Amino acid sequence: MQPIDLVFRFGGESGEGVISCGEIFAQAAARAGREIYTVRTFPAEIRGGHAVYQVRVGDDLLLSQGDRVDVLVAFNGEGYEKGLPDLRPGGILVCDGDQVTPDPSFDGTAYPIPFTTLARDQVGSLRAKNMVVLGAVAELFDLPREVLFSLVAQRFARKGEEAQEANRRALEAGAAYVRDHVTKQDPYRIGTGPHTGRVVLSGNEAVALGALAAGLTFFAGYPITPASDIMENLVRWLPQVGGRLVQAEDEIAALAMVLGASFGGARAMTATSGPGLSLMVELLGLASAAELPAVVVDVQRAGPSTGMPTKEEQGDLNLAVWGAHGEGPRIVLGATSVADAFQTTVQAFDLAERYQCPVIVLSDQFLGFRKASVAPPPVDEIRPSYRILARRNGAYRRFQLTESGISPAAVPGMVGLQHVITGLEHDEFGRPAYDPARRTQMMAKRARKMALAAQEPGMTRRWGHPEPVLGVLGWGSQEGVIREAVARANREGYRVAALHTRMLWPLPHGEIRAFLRQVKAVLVPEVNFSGQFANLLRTQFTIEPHRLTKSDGLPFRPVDIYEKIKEVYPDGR
Amino acid sequence: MQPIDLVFRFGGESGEGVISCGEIFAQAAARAGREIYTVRTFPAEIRGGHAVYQVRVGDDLLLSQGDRVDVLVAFNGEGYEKGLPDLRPGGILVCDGDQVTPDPSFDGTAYPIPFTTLARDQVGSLRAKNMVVLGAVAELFDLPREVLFSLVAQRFARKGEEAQEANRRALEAGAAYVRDHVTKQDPYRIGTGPHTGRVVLSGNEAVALGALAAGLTFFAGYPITPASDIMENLVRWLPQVGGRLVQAEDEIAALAMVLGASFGGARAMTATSGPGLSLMVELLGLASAAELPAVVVDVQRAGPSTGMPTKEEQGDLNLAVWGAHGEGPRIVLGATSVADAFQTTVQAFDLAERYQCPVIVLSDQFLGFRKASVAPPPVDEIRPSYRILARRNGAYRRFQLTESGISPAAVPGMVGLQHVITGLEHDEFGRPAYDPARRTQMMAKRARKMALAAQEPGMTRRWGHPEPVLGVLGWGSQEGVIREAVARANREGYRVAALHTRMLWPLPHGEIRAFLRQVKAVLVPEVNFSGQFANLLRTQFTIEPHRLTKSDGLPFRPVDIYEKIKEVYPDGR
Amino acid sequence: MAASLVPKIYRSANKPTWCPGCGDYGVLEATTRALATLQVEPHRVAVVSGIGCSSRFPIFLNAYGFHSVHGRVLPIATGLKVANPELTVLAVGGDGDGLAIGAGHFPHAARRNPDITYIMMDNSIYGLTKGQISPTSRLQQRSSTTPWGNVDRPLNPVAMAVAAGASFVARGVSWAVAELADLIRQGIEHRGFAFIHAVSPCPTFNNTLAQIKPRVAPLPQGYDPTDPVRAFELALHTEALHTGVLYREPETIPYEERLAALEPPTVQDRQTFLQSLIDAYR
Amino acid sequence: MAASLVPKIYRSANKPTWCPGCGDYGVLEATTRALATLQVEPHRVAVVSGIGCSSRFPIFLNAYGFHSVHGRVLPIATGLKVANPELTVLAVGGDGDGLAIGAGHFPHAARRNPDITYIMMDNSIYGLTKGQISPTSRLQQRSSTTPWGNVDRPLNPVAMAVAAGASFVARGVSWAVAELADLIRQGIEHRGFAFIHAVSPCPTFNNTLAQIKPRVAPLPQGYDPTDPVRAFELALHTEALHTGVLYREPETIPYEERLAALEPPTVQDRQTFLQSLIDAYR
Ligand SMILES: Cc1ncc(C[n+]2csc(CCOP(=O)(O)OP(=O)(O)O)c2C)c(N)n1
Ligand SMILES: Cc1ncc(C[n+]2csc(CCOP(=O)(O)OP(=O)(O)O)c2C)c(N)n1
Ligand code: SF4
Ligand code: SF4
Ligand SMILES: [Mg+2]
Ligand SMILES: [Mg+2]
Repeated sequence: MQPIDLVFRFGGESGEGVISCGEIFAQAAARAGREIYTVRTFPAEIRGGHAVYQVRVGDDLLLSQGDRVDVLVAFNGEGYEKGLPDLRPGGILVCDGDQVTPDPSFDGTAYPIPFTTLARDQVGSLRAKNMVVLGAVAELFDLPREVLFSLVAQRFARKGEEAQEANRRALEAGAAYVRDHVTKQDPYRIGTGPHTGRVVLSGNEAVALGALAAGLTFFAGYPITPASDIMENLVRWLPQVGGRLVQAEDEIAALAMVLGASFGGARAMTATSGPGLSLMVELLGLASAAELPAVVVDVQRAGPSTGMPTKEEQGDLNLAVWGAHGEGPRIVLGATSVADAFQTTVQAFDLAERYQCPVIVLSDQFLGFRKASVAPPPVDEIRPSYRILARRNGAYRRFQLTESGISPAAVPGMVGLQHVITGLEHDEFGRPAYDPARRTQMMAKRARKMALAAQEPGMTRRWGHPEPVLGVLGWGSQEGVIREAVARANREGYRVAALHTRMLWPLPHGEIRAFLRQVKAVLVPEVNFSGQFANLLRTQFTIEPHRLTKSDGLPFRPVDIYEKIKEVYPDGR
Repeated sequence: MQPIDLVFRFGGESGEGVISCGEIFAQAAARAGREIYTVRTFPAEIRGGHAVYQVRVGDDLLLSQGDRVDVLVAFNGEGYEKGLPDLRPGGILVCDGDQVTPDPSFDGTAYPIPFTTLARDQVGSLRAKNMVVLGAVAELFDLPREVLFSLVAQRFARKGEEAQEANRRALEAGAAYVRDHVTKQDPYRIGTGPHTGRVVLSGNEAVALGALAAGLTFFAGYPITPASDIMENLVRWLPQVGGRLVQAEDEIAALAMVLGASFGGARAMTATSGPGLSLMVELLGLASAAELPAVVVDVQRAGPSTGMPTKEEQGDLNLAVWGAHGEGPRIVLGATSVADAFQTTVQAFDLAERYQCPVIVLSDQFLGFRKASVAPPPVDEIRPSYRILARRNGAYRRFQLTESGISPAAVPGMVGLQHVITGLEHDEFGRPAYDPARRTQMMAKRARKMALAAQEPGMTRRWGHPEPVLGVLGWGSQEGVIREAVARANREGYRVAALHTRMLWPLPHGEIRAFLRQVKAVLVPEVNFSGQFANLLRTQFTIEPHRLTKSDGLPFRPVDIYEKIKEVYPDGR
Repeated sequence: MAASLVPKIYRSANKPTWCPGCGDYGVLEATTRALATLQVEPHRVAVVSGIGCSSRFPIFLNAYGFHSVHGRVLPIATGLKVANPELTVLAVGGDGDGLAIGAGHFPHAARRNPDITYIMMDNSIYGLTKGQISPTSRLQQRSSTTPWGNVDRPLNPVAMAVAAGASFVARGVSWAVAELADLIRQGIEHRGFAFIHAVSPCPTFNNTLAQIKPRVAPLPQGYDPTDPVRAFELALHTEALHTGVLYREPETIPYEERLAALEPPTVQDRQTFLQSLIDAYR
Repeated sequence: MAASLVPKIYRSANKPTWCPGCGDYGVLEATTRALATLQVEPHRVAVVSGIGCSSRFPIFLNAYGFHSVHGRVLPIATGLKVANPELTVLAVGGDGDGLAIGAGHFPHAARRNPDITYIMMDNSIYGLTKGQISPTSRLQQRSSTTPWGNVDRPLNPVAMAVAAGASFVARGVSWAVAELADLIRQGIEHRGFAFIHAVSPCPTFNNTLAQIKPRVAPLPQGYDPTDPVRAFELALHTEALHTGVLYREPETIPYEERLAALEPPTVQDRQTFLQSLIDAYR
């Protein structure tokens, strides 16, 4: 058993099964005891367009998809052409020999294999091509055969014996061709690794599991890429623990249902993407004013407008933080990795209930769809709080002015605590009241909740040099990439540290301030056009950060950030 | 003729005609050649609650409602009690003698007049009470009788002879009582002044007139306080010049109709308040991405959520600037005064067409409802641009990459320029396209438009000391108050200057930067909780402004700002 | 509990702020009577509303109330009922709230069929915003937004409810309080979505009482309320405004029960289930 | 122009990206045929759509196109038609686009009656987002969001259109292209809001062709399309899916013309009018 770190990319026409080929490959590698980290892109069109699935297989904790591709698996000419620029010099190409002839100048190792012919002639179906590819790649890179075959059998268990048989034949056709006609010319093999007992999850799966573990009892949502599968998982799970899920008529109805359920005492949540969050703005304000717990997950995608539904962007931070007419309490969290997506979702419910306000969780396309091998989430240790409840004791004041700003709640059905909640400004009893003094008190009461939330512990993570000259401030799904870039910079002698902020609003002032005090210069890398997090930081801290932004629909590579660190590094190492 | 500066406040039960009494009083004073400046508040409930109308009458350009009340006209006990704290020491009280007995400690001049009795006994209707009050106040403060009577006759022209007669009798009953039973004990009189030829407009009226003058041809809207009367005026006017107005089923439909009309070549607009703007967020993004001109007026009211619909707040700046998933071009303007509301609306159309993007105009409850006497708007000088149109010349590229970022448009009906616009990311032809390079170009193209807009001239106004130590940075409807406070501070020897920003996004960097360079300290006064403009400035400029904020539903008084100037003034005068 | 819950018990300490003569007083009175008839305890009642004069309703009731935002009363009430099926859930609001900004939710509440009673107070005007036309305003009507007369043809709430598949559709008028109370009672007792079209004039901005009163008519003799086509036909009548239960689906299972029936045979312990899920991801 | 405009002229250079066998191909073909029959020049046609597989439609047409956001096709088309009444305006989209997120706009477009032809491609599924139930999915249907079966009762688009007062309501199916083309032609010729319910199966996520085909039936002999009650009754039929013009209002004035008719006798010069307004504020 030998430590490895290899990046495989599968590329081809959407509809050819590129994605499922890559997914099975990744999961099989994880079952074989390797760490995996995948990235997935596909076109928004149902048919047509270029699909890519990238899998990094390794033994260290994998923090990013890596900088370059080691093995390019090209299903067709487009997969070859679009993939080539990212293939490392001397890299390995596995391609459909029926469709691709590598350029004479290609300097790596090429394994052309007639995938199309094999599928057509030996399996009798062009649709089996992706399984042929899988069989060949597994054979070529020594992915344990039993693991692969049993995984495929398990995944297609419901498809019937005939389909199972076709799959086996296809895998075997690929493998046999490699055994019989290909001479291995590279040293790479997956074999088996030490990391057994891992689970392979996508960010969206981690969110759904986190919600379930946090005690979710009600979900309403409206389908939207790339968030739909959170609902699609929960609808299978929730009824099995007595919860309820409604596919709403739109996002406004979805959040409205969530607020109704929350008023009724449920732990309630919805999940959407940018266009849906835009539609929820008015009701988010209602939740702030009426002091209702609610969790809203936004799996961001590239905007503006419909934008690029299947592409990456951290473009909704502005909206999540500032998207409200008037001002009311709201918490915004950023999920940073697959493992963290679970934890952050759990925390979102905890904070929503404790502070009685909406909590927005920002995930994104890249995090939502990529799979990683992670330690099994600690589902049995989770005990999120529930909103503090009132006792019957004189006339009930739902919006009682307290020192913390948090007022004991009452849920319909509780005897004698009838009251009205409203989005109108109100007095302690919930009655509409506009006089300046009371209004000022109510605004201050709600704001006190946020001041308290800003002190929640553990809302940043820090790593890198203990006495840094340059500080990298990041958020959300770019955590791993930043971490990898910082580690590399540290190895190269740069005194760099990173602080990753998990609570984006209110900002954890104490921890950020302490970090800023240590560093001479600040770099804020984020996947959006203007540097939204940099702007947000500037509203609270007097800094002039270097910005590293991009909005081309792709996440950062570690090297992007590493190069920028070198560029902006304040003085010699 | 003697220069005057008097603040009258009318206060009483909503439904008693307090507002219309104050309005007529103000307009009559304006016709008599005085400058006027009014403030109006009323409860959201149809019935019940306290209504206040305040009128400042003077000869200098009136910049604010003033700091204190000189004359309090109390329709009932609540009007007396709520008004008293603001009445200046030694001030004048006119009250309904049937309902109010001034406190023995009252140190001013009191004129109790039995308004209720007079209305009941001499006019035969309690509903006439407000006209009785008006007649009495006019007589007491020498508001020219002919002006008043002809104005009332004109306003109620459509009500029929009987109502007219009742009005006259009511005015006369009030006037006669004063003549016969009241001894004038104060020196104040309105008489006639020099400012003839003025028009009396509210901010909302100025917006509607501005839109009409700018060539508006299509309006769609959904009623909402305090914006409804923009639509209510336009629906009377627009058909008379061949335009069209639709009352939509909601705000989303309203903006959708506007975008449809704009695609069809119309100059199109909607008007709303915070909750409506929240609902428009998704479609604003579509306008950015599809590069459609559209004007959206937001007459802000106090939030969050339904909040206080009839109260003042500058609380939607965050939403107007940052309310979008992803990032696209959008311009935000702030109307600063009644006269400026006209100009800003005209400019909004000009910018929307020239930059082919949505333009949000922020007004607010205070500005929308207050009336001021202003020079007649120059309706005949206005020639706003129209979007640059394409010529037929090869395959038409609707989103052509140009240096300015602005691409020649085509309107349906033009021969041979058929094309598709979309909120998806697209290539120059408008076809969906997601590849990273093209995407980056399109984002940059759209951003170039904003870089250009940031250089629009005249987007700030400056006054005060030419070599200031303290700079006051303001926006929106608080212009007059700030100006008055700065003038006072200058008189007191403080080197203070103010820069008022009219374009809030993109910020006019050049002018702001130059101003910031001059001053040692910055004060940002605004009517919202957190200091939204201060935050916005901080995202672009490295400053640590002093903030003066309030969110009690009322605008600033000049003294509030003056006191803060003194407090934060960096060093001795 | 005996008959101890008199209508007055369902009124809160907050005096209604409606104008004198507003139809909504009658609807409020009818609602408290219906609740008293059913002897449902105030803490088991939850009333959701949107925004409008009529939507102030919950503030005047002694019950759990949610005065929300404009147009979202039905999805909020649906979420509430699904999450807390024990409650008696009322949804209330105006014609603008329900048929303009809320029009998209109406057919979906109807087709889902949660056990909610939805009382729409229809004054054919926007009251709270001071008198603009609403979706049920008549053609040619003048208002602050239709100074030249209304050109939008009115919507027919009853016909729309039937078309959307509402399982109980009734109409009452605010001035016939006893009948209205009885319709609301039937609506609450109905197991499913009950739509009560409560004609409730606004004397301040659209005083239609005199026009409507003569048109009010009972249902025809022998009327069969289980025939949707007949209900639709009656709803289209222009000369008569029929009051009573226009449509009632004989057998209907409320949404929350359908959802509950979906569950796999045994609802599992959450921890056990979570562990099994985790294992499936290995 | 003579008959020079053949159907192909209305196709853009962009090849449809729909799956093989998608019903939307038939609707596209029918639309180009209808346009060719009417010989309306491409630059006088504007097609608005929402978001969905079906909403990609304008991209494949040679006309002015507005591929907008999910659910807002009708108010966008209404604004376009009112602002630019000379255009032939088509609105197109899916069942989710029009009946879920867009449900609030449908009755209002119908009652206003702008001269728009609205083609709803109904596949009873969300195609673009890969197979969730839609408002017209049948009870018990399994999908990615209804693994236990659908509990939401389906909406009936034709019944809802009639109830909302649409002045022209027709149904066609994507595989009967000639009939569908003729219905679209009639819809375009109809002066007012024409709703075309185009059943258009999605072989990828909800292949209903085999289930639906046997149920398709013509209108009964002697059917009178001017009776809304009869149209409603037919729409409720479950055994038969009637195609043809189910409802047509004999005399109808389009919205944009009603709005134009509102104007005071003479439309004034803008400057003159503005001056008179200013004077009124003195
Ligand atoms: C999003 C939003 N848009 C507009 C408004 C303003 N608004 C409040 S109530 C109302 C309509 C009231 O009419 P209706 O629902 O018929 O109730 P009524 O007052 O007639 O009882 C409107 C337009 C709002 N509060 N929120
Ligand atoms: C505001 C918003 N919510 C959700 C989506 C995601 N979405 C895109 S198309 C679609 C539904 C498609 O179904 P339908 O309208 O029936 O069209 P089809 O694809 O079936 O032709 C959804 C939910 C979106 N684009 N915007
Ligand atoms: S305005 Fe009309 S609806 Fe509102 S309270 Fe008054 S009478 Fe009732
Ligand atoms: S997914 Fe369905 S609706 Fe979409 S293109 Fe494919 S067949 Fe057509
Ligand atoms: Mg109403
Ligand atoms: Mg569909």
